[in-house]
Amino acid sequence: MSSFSAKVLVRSRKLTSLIAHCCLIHYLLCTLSAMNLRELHRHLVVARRLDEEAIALQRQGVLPAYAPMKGQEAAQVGSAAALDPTRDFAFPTYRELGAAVALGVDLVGYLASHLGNWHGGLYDPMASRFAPFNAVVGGPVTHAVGWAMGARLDGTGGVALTYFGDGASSQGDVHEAMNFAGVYRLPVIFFCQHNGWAISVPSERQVAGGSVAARAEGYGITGRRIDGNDVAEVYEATREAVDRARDGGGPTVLEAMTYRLGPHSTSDDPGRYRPLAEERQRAQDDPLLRSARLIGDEEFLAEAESHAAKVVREVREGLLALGEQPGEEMFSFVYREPTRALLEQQRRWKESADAQ
Amino acid sequence: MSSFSAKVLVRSRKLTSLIAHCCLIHYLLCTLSAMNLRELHRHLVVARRLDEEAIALQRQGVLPAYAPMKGQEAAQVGSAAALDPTRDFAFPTYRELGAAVALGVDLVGYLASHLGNWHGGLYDPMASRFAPFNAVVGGPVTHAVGWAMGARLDGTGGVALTYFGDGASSQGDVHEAMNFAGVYRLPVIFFCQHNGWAISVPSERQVAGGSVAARAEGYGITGRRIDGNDVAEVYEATREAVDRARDGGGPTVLEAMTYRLGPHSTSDDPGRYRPLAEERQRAQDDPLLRSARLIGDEEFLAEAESHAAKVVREVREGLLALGEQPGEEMFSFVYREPTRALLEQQRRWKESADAQ
Amino acid sequence: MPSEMVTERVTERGTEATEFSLQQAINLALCHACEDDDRVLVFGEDVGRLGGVFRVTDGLQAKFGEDRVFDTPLAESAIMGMAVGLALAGWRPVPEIQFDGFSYPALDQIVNQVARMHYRSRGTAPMPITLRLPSFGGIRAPEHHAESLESLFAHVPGLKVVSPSTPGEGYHLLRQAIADPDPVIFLEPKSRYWHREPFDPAAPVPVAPVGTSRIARPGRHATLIAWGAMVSRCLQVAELAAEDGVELEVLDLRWLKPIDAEGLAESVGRTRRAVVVHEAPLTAGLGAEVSALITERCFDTLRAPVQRVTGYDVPYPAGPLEDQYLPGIDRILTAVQTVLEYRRG
Amino acid sequence: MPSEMVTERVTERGTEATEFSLQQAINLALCHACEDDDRVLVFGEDVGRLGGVFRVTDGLQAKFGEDRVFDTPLAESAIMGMAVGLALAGWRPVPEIQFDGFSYPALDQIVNQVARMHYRSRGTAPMPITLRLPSFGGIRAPEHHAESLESLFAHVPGLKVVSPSTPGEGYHLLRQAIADPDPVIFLEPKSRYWHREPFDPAAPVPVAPVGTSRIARPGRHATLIAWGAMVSRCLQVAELAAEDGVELEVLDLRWLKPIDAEGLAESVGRTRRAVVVHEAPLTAGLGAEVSALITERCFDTLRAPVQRVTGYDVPYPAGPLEDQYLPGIDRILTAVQTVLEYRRG
Ligand SMILES: Cc1ncc(C[n+]2csc(CCOP(=O)(O)OP(=O)(O)O)c2C)c(N)n1
Ligand SMILES: Cc1ncc(C[n+]2csc(CCOP(=O)(O)OP(=O)(O)O)c2C)c(N)n1
Ligand SMILES: [Mg+2]
Ligand SMILES: [Mg+2]
Repeated sequence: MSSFSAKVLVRSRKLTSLIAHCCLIHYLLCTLSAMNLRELHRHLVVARRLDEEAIALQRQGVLPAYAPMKGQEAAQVGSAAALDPTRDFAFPTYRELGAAVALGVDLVGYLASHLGNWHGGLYDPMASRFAPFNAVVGGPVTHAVGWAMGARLDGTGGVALTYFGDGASSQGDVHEAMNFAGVYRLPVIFFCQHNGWAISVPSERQVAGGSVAARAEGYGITGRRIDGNDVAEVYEATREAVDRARDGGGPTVLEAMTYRLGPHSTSDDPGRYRPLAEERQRAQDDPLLRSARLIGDEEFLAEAESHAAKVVREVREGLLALGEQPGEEMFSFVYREPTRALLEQQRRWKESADAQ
Repeated sequence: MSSFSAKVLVRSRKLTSLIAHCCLIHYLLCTLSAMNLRELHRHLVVARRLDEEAIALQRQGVLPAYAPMKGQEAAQVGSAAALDPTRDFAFPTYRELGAAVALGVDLVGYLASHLGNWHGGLYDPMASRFAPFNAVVGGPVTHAVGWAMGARLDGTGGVALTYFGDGASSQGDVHEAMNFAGVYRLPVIFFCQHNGWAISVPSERQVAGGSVAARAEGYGITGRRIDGNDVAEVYEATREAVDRARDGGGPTVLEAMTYRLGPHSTSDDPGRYRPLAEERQRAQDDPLLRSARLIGDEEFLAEAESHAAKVVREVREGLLALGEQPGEEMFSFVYREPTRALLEQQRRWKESADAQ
Repeated sequence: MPSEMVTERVTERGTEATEFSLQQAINLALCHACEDDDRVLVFGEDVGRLGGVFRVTDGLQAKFGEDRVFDTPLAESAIMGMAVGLALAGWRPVPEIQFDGFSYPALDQIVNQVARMHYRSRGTAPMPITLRLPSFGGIRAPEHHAESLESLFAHVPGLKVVSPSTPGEGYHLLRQAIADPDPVIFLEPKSRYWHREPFDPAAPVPVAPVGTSRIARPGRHATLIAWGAMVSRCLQVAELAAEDGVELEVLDLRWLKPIDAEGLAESVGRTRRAVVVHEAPLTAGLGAEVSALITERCFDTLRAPVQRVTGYDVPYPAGPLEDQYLPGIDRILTAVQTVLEYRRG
Repeated sequence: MPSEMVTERVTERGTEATEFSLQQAINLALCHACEDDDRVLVFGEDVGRLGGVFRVTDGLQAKFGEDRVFDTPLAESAIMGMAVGLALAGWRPVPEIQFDGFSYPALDQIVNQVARMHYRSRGTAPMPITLRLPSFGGIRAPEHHAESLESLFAHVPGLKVVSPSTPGEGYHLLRQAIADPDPVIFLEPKSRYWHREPFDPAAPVPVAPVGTSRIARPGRHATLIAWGAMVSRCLQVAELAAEDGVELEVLDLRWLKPIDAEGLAESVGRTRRAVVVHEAPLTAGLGAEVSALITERCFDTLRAPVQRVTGYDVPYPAGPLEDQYLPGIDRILTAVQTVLEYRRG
């Protein structure tokens, strides 16, 4: 038995409910066949290196700003990898690079949002099964609920997964969404990355009671707190929730405990609100080191790094090659067909643009 | 021992937590001295008869519309009576006649809202410790949280109590309010009247998980479901929550299980969405009959009825005597001092009013 | 029998002109939209079993089932957020928010999500949502049940906004709104719900493009501009003025976004005088936009400054004060007199 | 050292004119308001320990303690709802919403509660809330961080709305807003936060009543009307025009509710030509109200229709497109040319 499947067994022992035990064999089979820790690790490394590159690009003045996700790679990669991109759909926030990597979203298109080319990014959200970059905290959570209802009406077996943070859990929309999902028993996963901070506010002064997963019970839905830095655990837990949702078992709240190792964004200075020692201490629980240790195959690990370096190079080149969006685009996507008034405004814009 | 204090003992045995047991003596003392089932019953009867009168007045065309609270008298009276009107503050919805009765709010002023004289009613909310009539479902819940913080900052020992329904529990604001109250551990009571219906939607299709009180745990705050048709239980539970809040023990969610015996409002026809049999069956658990049975003193009960009849007569006369509000009032309360533009609009309004 | 409104009417499809109230016409439009496009979904608070507090969705759940027509929990933000998700999943959502004043809790979803998702996604995400919103005053309702939000919605890029003034308009504009690929806010003048007019839903009508206004009554001395319930009030005013030989044109703006600037300029270009009437408060109301558009286009022909007859800058009042708040016939006539008698200083 | 901004400045109270940025001036106004009235409370997301994402509340928590200056959980509706409750308990809340675009989740509380509680309570409930809202664009921010909501707020009876254009204005208008007994929406032009100007907070200033505008630069050929960040842009335009002998008056509207209709009429009565400039989209923007007010009052003297130079009717764009979206110097100059060269047809 590989060290990874051994680990699965250990984790599985933690599951005490009857159902969990009955599903063990099934899970082991899934885990061993469909899933691959090595593949997850490759995603982790791409996410980490690309995140680092984005910070570098911001320092070099290429990106006006960036929201790093360092430390959250396992939570994002593990959850997104558990989705079936032929029928599921993910709803990201503004800090979901790792999920984009695992779902195979066009990464130049994803980072174009931080480049300031287009707010929603330049990737195709419908084809990517990855909703447009969303900067409203809590905003996309109800979308996932609606999408899940649509998928169920169509009988596609599709599952929606929505990302949100510990800070976002305070928003009314998150409650409304969980309640709707509970009432209709929809195939939706509320995936909270509890990374300890919402900008400067620690989750102790944000999340009354301390746990977002614990809220699930109040809606009669399954809630589970997981180790968000353990990519296998995240993957398994999400897989379990996806399977349950597909089978008509309703929604799940997953709370991945992790830590935002970097600043909130490149404009932020965490030194103003948290001790450097905390960051240093938390940095030791590095999701990449954990999966690397489990894999233990130095050759593979080196290969993963060089693969990531190649991706980073390509994405960097792609970003640098991106021109500015043509001004016409301001007008052409507002409606399916521009209105007469908008065409007139576009005409005037063109005149003044040409005059310069 | 009177039958009522015996009942208190019985109820008390239901309390299993250590704290509850320690408080028993204290409660019995409070209960026997400060509280009086007879007084509560008098409020119940006033509320019931006035509610009936309001429906009659609506049928007679005096009130344009009315939202009956028949069946919810015990929940409202029991909770409001547990407040200290010298330092606490209640935040009603649009269906809180019973609470207004128990708090001694000017009832003509309260019903003036249904009469269509003034949306917020004509009573003085600050002096009455009863916020203006609020028609936004869930709207006042966060106000109670802010008020509670203000009271704590002032060290008055004041407690805020906010009313809301099973339907309102779906609103994002209710979640935000509970989370804030939990984070700051504020002296506020979230008093849910779970009356089974939000207009035509039964609470099974409204409240995922079935219980609003169960949500409290997710915020790390005390939650308790109580028999909302038992005025003594409601009083005691609220008293307990008020005492805890005053002592710095933080917020409480109380879920009073009751039933809206009438239509949502006089414009509503419950026959369209619920069987008459359900109403009939639920009507048997009448909060007034329950307290009357406990009191058992026919003479007193008759006296309570004649007291209520007197109040009803006075309120009816008061309502009929109310003139229309002068048109100037449209302008004079918008700001503390009317703006120049508003004075100009008032002048024009006066011209056109006088011309007619 | 109200609970059979849809089934009753449905049998009439393609028969002959009957008297319809606005409420019935909208009910019928919803029914036909559901029949013609099985991606249409109708949902909101109390729209299912009850058929809506105004019975506008009456009978639809019985006819189309609980999947297509359903009640939601009491949360307006989630209603609109769910609409976004359903649209992304390829459905055509027709949510209702029960009353105008309760659209505020949903405004974040409406402005930050519904109105922008198509733009944000560079035209890839479909967003054919029609939000039905019983609107405006005039029925002595409680607080928050008589609000006019059109200027707010009209300010938001990505939204379209429309309000019908008659049963026939209600039917056709709602069908047009639901068929439209963009999000449309459909403001139903609730004070007109019960007003009946003959109307044949099967009669072929020339489809006016989105954003075109309608001359409800032609005239040549001045143009009254209105929408929703104020159209019939302006028609009354025109009737009265005609007795004095004053021929007022009544322009039913219908689409409040995009606004028919050309139609306004055409009418006022002829009449050279304009009065705009709305229920919303004066300041930053849509009357200001109408006034500015007209002035920008007809500065030379205008014989008097455009007059605005509107609600006052006060919260919508209760009871009998609502008649004093709303633009009354006298106030409109006074404004007409002002534009007719205006002489440049 | 930014973290000592308040303490540093506080020692200067009543000393002499120094260079202040708008961000510092507002910080100082908050500090003095907290000193002068111990019922003032400052709260919002990240305003405490961090001192706000723009450092506008920097140092306040250290100086006034965690009771007076505190962080809230991330929920805008509850922030405003809490403000209502605190006001009812006799406090003077000065909440911050972190960015313009995130005020939508709080709009229900702002419109249905904050703006109406005084009215609803027949003048008995005090509601002296000042909502600070970093606003407008120009800093290449992410989506929702560059919105202009003034026409929406100005439409709501019961609210007052103000936006400063300079550090000195920022200081005095915020102190006036906090002292005002009514709810005030205080729109801070974030693109001007770092612009420094000499200003002496202790210098005695004649207090202009709420609702009065300010002539930022006198002129006689046309009036440019603006607020917030657009005032400095209009001053640039006036500078350029002056080179060609065109003397433009720049009117800083400041109060967007109540609007200074008299001030507008006075200025345009003299110059006979007006251009209004704002960042918000054109349709139903506050420029329409300004245009209508001017036309209503100056119809006879106006030599050309009031021109509006505004954002387009599109969602606020990203990156370099923002310069194309915002009213630029050239677009404003073109409008000036239009009003100057206009000849009646
Ligand atoms: C509705 C809303 N309010 C405020 C903001 C500003 N803001 C952006 S991120 C953020 C903190 C979010 O914290 P959390 O949800 O924990 O996510 P994290 O940043 O930790 O990934 C805030 C306050 C926003 N984007 N949306
Ligand atoms: C925000 C909001 N949405 C919708 C309404 C319309 N409405 C009034 S009462 C009601 C049902 C409320 O149900 P519940 O909270 O259970 O209180 P109850 O009426 O049972 O007392 C609805 C939908 C409203 N007043 N406010
Ligand atoms: Mg976080
Ligand atoms: Mg209820």
